[in-house]
Amino acid sequence: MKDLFAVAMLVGIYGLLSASFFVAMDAVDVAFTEASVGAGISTLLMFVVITMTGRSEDPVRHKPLLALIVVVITGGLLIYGTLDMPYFGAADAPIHQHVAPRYINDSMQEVGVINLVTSVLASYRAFDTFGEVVVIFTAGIGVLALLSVVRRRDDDELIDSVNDSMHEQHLILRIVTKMLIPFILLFSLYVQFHGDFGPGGGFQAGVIFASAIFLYTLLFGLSTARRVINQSLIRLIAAIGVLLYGCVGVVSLLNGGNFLDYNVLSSDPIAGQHLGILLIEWGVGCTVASVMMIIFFNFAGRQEEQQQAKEKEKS
Amino acid sequence: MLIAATIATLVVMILAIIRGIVGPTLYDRILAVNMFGTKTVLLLSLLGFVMGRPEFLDIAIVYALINFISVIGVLRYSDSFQFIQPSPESKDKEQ
Amino acid sequence: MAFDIDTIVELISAFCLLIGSFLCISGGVGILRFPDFYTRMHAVGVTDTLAAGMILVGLMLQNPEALVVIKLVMILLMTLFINPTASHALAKAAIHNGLLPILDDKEGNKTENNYQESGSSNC
Amino acid sequence: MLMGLYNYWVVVVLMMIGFYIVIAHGNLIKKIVGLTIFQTSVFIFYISMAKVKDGTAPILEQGTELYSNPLPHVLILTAIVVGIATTAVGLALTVRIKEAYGSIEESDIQSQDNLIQEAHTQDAQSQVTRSQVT
Repeated sequence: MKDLFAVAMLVGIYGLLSASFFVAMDAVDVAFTEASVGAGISTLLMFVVITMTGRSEDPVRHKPLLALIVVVITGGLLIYGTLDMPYFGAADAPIHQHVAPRYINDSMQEVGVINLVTSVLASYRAFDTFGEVVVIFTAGIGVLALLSVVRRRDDDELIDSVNDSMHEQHLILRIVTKMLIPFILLFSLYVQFHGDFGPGGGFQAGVIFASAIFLYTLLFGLSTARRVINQSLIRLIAAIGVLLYGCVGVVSLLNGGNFLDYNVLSSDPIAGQHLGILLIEWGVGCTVASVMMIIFFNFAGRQEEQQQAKEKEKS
Repeated sequence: MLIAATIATLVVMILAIIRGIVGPTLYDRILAVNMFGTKTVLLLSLLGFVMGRPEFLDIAIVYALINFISVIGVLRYSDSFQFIQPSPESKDKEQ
Repeated sequence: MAFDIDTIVELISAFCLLIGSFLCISGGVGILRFPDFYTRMHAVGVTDTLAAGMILVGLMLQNPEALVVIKLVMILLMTLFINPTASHALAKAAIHNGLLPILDDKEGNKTENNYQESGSSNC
Repeated sequence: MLMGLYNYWVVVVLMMIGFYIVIAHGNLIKKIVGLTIFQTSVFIFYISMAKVKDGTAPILEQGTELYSNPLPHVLILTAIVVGIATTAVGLALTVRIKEAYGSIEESDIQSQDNLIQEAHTQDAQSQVTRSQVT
């Protein structure tokens, strides 16, 4: 397929499809994340990039035959390797023998959260999650370093006039969006706090929150969105999220436990666990939401800058 | 009945994918993606009931929202949604 | 014939699901078989909303739990809002970009991306 | 007997499709798409391993005994968000490459690089000869 737009759209369909697969495989939390990330944000980013880099692809392939041979050989070896694997859905597979029974049987007494994914994510393996959050934060910084542009002061009057003309053109879309955005924000908070009882948690809530802001940006223009959301503020929030996560660990260290051991946060271990999970979910949510916003704003800002430069060249 | 509806939704999803791959114009593809998204929402709600744990409808809600956002995103970035700036002369006239 | 309320609700639910599935399939056939973008869009836009509504109502009747019904109502409201809006945006973008419908044996010229000057009109 | 392994084969096929795209396509965006497909195949691998037959989602409920394994879900949940963050970095690099080279085709970039390198070596050689002269 030569048209990269079509490719990006099929990637969106692929994301939706794999998320439905995850639901069928009982992985509701994963499906939640994949739904908001794979179908929404990654396609959106791809579209922004394609508008900058051109829509068509050079049809020339590099040594397609050699690549095909390599791929077929690797695939054959991998399939040969799978012959020893446990059968699909087998309950006695090695993966289900080691730590999983402990998580499933003892989580209720030790953590007191009915969603096992949340309890493993935020309590048993909180250290891993800390690492992931730092990676996300670093990626945000990387995008910032690569793409941030020095902006002139926005001309308020120009923004207003563009806004008015936009309003006339997209009246219906704008009004529907205005009704939807508060709902999306509320829903993301619900996902954030309902993570203990159902699918949800900081990662998903952050992504949903950010996608509400994306919707606003798409329909009301980048400059307006920048006026609403302070850029340095979201950078600060991204850092504060990571800091909050780390601080919970340090506080539990100072209270005499291990790093990120929530039992010591409160006199009652279960209450301590709940407090710890609540705090670090907040940290994760803040970081993910603001990093996604930083990424999107920088991409869109680049794109707008290039478009303006092109228009200037034309005129 | 639930299973029949699930199968119907799956069939329609396959049809939508075919249109998405064949679709001669960009808009056909967007239409296919949009339809696919709606059908995924339905499929997820149905799957929840088929598997007997219908409390996972949150995912379907997210889908409905994300679907809308991605359609708007495609339209916005496929040159069809330009932010038209009124030329300075027209502004002067208004004043 | 003792029709208690449960059987009737069950029947109505099955009926709704059946209609919904039928509409789904017809929309799917429509998107594949119709000749040009606007007819396809009409097939999808009309059937999608009604089919989704029917299936969701059918599901609502299946489960009396309050939270589930509320979530289903939310999904239903959102489909009712979002689907027509997305179709509207799509159709508008297509017509602005000069994608003409095929009319009465005359081949419409299917040109893309010649959207330059028609932008200021608001319809 | 072998039918019990089909989930792995789906994963392998998807993985190889992604791999082929990464090798054979010169366009950088296509390569990123290929990487995304590769990544998703790994996700599917983990999630399908976590599934227990007749099990249900790992959210505790009265009356159910058999749950899927929550550990792979946790790993993949974070991996998806990390994946989008790294993809964003990759796309950002693509944008910068486009600005620097005016193209995102691998062959174009390579030939431009070669030209620059040749110019450099010529420069260096001329400097060497100059220093020898002086």
